[in-house]
Amino acid sequence: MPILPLDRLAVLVPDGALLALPPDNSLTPAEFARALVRAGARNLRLLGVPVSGYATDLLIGAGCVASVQSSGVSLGEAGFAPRFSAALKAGTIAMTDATCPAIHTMLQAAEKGVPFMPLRGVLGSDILAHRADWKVIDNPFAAGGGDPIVLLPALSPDIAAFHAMMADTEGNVYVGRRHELATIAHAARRSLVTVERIYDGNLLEDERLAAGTISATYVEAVAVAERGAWPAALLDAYSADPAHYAEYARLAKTEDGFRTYLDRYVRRAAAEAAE
Amino acid sequence: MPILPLDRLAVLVPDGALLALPPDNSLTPAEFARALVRAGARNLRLLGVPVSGYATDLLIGAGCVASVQSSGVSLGEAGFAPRFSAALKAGTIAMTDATCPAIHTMLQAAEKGVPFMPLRGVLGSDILAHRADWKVIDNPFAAGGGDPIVLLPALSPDIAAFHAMMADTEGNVYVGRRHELATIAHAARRSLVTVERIYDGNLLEDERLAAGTISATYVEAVAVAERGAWPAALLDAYSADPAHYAEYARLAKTEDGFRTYLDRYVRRAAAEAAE
Amino acid sequence: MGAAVDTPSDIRPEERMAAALAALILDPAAPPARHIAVGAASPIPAAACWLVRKSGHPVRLSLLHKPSGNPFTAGTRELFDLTGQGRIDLFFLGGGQIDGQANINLIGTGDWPGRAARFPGSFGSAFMYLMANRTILFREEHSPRVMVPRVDHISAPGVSAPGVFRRGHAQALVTGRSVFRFDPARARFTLASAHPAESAASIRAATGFDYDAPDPVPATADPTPDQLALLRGPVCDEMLETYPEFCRRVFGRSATEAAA
Amino acid sequence: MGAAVDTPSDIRPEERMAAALAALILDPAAPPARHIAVGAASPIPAAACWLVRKSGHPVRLSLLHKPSGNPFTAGTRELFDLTGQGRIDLFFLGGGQIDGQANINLIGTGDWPGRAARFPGSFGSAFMYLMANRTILFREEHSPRVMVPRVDHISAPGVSAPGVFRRGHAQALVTGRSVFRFDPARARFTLASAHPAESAASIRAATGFDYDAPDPVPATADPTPDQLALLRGPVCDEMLETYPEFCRRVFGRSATEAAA
Repeated sequence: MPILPLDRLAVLVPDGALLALPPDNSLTPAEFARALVRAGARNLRLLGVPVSGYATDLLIGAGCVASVQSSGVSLGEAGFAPRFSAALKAGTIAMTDATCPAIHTMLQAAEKGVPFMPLRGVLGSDILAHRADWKVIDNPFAAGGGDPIVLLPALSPDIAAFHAMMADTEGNVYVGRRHELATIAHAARRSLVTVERIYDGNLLEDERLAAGTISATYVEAVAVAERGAWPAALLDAYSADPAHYAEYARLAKTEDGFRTYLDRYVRRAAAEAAE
Repeated sequence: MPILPLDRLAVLVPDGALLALPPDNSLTPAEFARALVRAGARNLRLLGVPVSGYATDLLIGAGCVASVQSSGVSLGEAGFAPRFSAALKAGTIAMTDATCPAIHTMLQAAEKGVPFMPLRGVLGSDILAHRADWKVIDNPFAAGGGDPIVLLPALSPDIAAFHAMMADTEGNVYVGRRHELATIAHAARRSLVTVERIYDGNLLEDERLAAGTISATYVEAVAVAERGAWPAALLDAYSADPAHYAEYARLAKTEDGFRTYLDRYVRRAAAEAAE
Repeated sequence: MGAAVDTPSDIRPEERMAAALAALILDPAAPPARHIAVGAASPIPAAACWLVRKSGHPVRLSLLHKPSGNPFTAGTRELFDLTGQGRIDLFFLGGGQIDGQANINLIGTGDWPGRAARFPGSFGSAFMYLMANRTILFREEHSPRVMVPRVDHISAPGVSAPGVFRRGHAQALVTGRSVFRFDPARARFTLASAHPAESAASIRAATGFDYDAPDPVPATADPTPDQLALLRGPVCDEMLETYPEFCRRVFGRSATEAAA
Repeated sequence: MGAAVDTPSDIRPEERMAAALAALILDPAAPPARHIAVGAASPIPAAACWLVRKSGHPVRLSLLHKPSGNPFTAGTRELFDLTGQGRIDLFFLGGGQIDGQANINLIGTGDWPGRAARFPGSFGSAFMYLMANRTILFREEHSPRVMVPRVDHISAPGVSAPGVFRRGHAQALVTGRSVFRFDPARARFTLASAHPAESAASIRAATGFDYDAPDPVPATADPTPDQLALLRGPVCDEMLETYPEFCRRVFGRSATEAAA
């Protein structure tokens, strides 16, 4: 399991990949998204697990995205996601709406290696009416029938990307209490992970750390990206940066403002790092 | 969430309860099983998650058990489970055979609140032929049909019992890397947990410990039972006791020998504790 | 400290909504709320829940977006699983549009998926509304563009067809102007109370959907001085980490102040 | 140290089986074994896997019952999920009975569920046999009561009906007397080699099911001195924690010795 420079990790994402991203409150790979912008990723099909925030809006604004499947796209307290809204209005991205537990369920089906999983609820929602890939059957276990239930197909992202606290040199990565990240990694064909730092030892051989560790079995490559979730929070390591969210939300309201944001925080940072 | 003496915890299990027990290598509540013997539990319906060992054999030998559902009953390197085999031959317990991932799946369905979940494999096994509660449907997502798949019903144990490393006074319990215990707790109506010790603080407020913690939401009551997994191992706290397994296996070969075991290790221990 | 919140008589609209929500949570006619979950971006319901708890009621709170010390170890999935298990007694939902049958629209207006105006999306509503034991709807803006005769798109339905597995429905709708009760059998709201400065006529004018109303319309009770003290003190303390902007705006307090 | 294992020429049956399994794992004609899982109570397959790895092949091993440092954080469930995902290339299964169609019986003999003789149970076999990319069957006892014309009960089927989703089949069967190859298309075993002191006739006499056999029957290769040194040294080191009794019996070493 190689430990790569961040820009080498970003180019492992082929154009058109179905890329699963956790939301801003759960190990979002924000710096990796910025690296994807710098790498010129194209036609990405983003999957919010189960919702989407800064990274998704940034990638949309930078023209990297063909479609989004998510249960919600927003910047939290900073408001609606401006580049998402603009792209949707302009018709430059396709949007597939879902509901949070449905996304979890589709990934769990892939994790388990079954073609589908059922989910209660959802019936009567127009989301269902717009999902030709979701089916309704009569619950075969209901005596007498007449109990409709939704079946959701397994969904295997081409790539899962997230920002973990640390990785060891085996490629095991520490996500702490965020066990839903393990399901994303299990369901995806490949996982690309940024981390704050490399752990000296084997995470799975420490009983305390093992409880929050995802096995290297699922991890294709790792890159170190310090404060890689910024402006989002990372577990107990650092808090979110609401001022930066507000700045992003303000700039990204317009195409020009978004270009300013890219120059200021995405492209310049790389140029400085290269010096 | 009360912290009770062990004998008070044992009497919370009503006669006839469907009681889920993890196996010997995964936080088995061995001392709790001995307390159930002392409490005179009756007609328990045991569920091995996904297999069964010492605790199940002990409860069967002591006459506490009406039925067992499991994917395997054995003492590991110490051989077959003698009281289970004798009871099965005598016809004093009913046995429902399963296969490990099917038991996990039935609990995951209960965890998720869906009436069933599919599982690949199993087709062609005589286990399926003997499970009137398992169904086979044609995969609704297969183009053209002709793809049979097994559906398993949700299974909610009345009680899940396991031995965790520690609990806090809120009732959160630490199981470390054994996340499958969380699914048992989520699926069961009530969880009764023995622990090595009480943790001073809130397990969920420590990011490192939270990763291996099951929320008090699922926990009805806790009792302290030091070395409560013995003769099984407990995470990295202590190893299994193969000599004791061998002694159990030898004594439990006969009804008389089993009585000797009960006197020596189950009843006498309690009498001594009461002195 | 913000000068605007120095006196109890200066009740903020958010505080009034929180107190109204708290009264509904504790409604003795409703099933008990032993375990309440609060979703993302729901500071007013979160304040209401903390108010209930700080008032001495032993309710279990699961706050979805609390960054640290939250009760979950699988993020939102654990909330949805808990709800699937029937363990979540009460949840809160808002809506970009809400109609008279208690349908909510978090998708957008105009052609699917919100070509006229896009809302953030449905989040877990399509599941939670059917699977939580009860739901309280809330929305600060109470205007004809939000309270519509019929939502453009249904994120989650107010009532379900016979045979559809459903645990609960909307108990009530709390807005910046009033409180409505919802009767799922009739799929219809009844005005329960109007906030100060509102009237039967002003509510009717602000509401795009039809509903029943008593005559006269009762006034929504003010938060008590004790409630206001709790909201501005210990409730705000609990919320600063998750909702810094809300706490600054409503209570005039900042996270840096708390940390200092 | 046990005196019985001091010289390389004194090859234990378990060592021979482990070496035979190792050769099958590395069979260039089989799909690559990048990730191998070993179930409970399988010390000989575990030894074979460690032998492959200690011989320098970069295979990923998931040892189900390794008490500490195992790769899973959800116990056996993670193994089954991994296998469901198609990530487990090779698994091992034994059988209380094994028949000529490679069906295995871990339930028991006589009326269901094993009224004549009860075996421990099917464990994950009913799933793993269909979902792992390949399976190697192993059983030390090679006698007509184990190798039967038809198993009394099928824990897991050797072949499946057309249309049944199945990733892999038995590659081979390794016993204390011989190695068989399995052809799923014909649902039939072919004798591949006989261990020393066995013959075509002795294998035929010990086997209750019909099978094909070459003439003459090749001899199973001895483990090389390097392999024996690996098995008795670094392989045993890795296995002491999980299989103390096996290590004592086969390698004459105890866990206390290792810990000292």
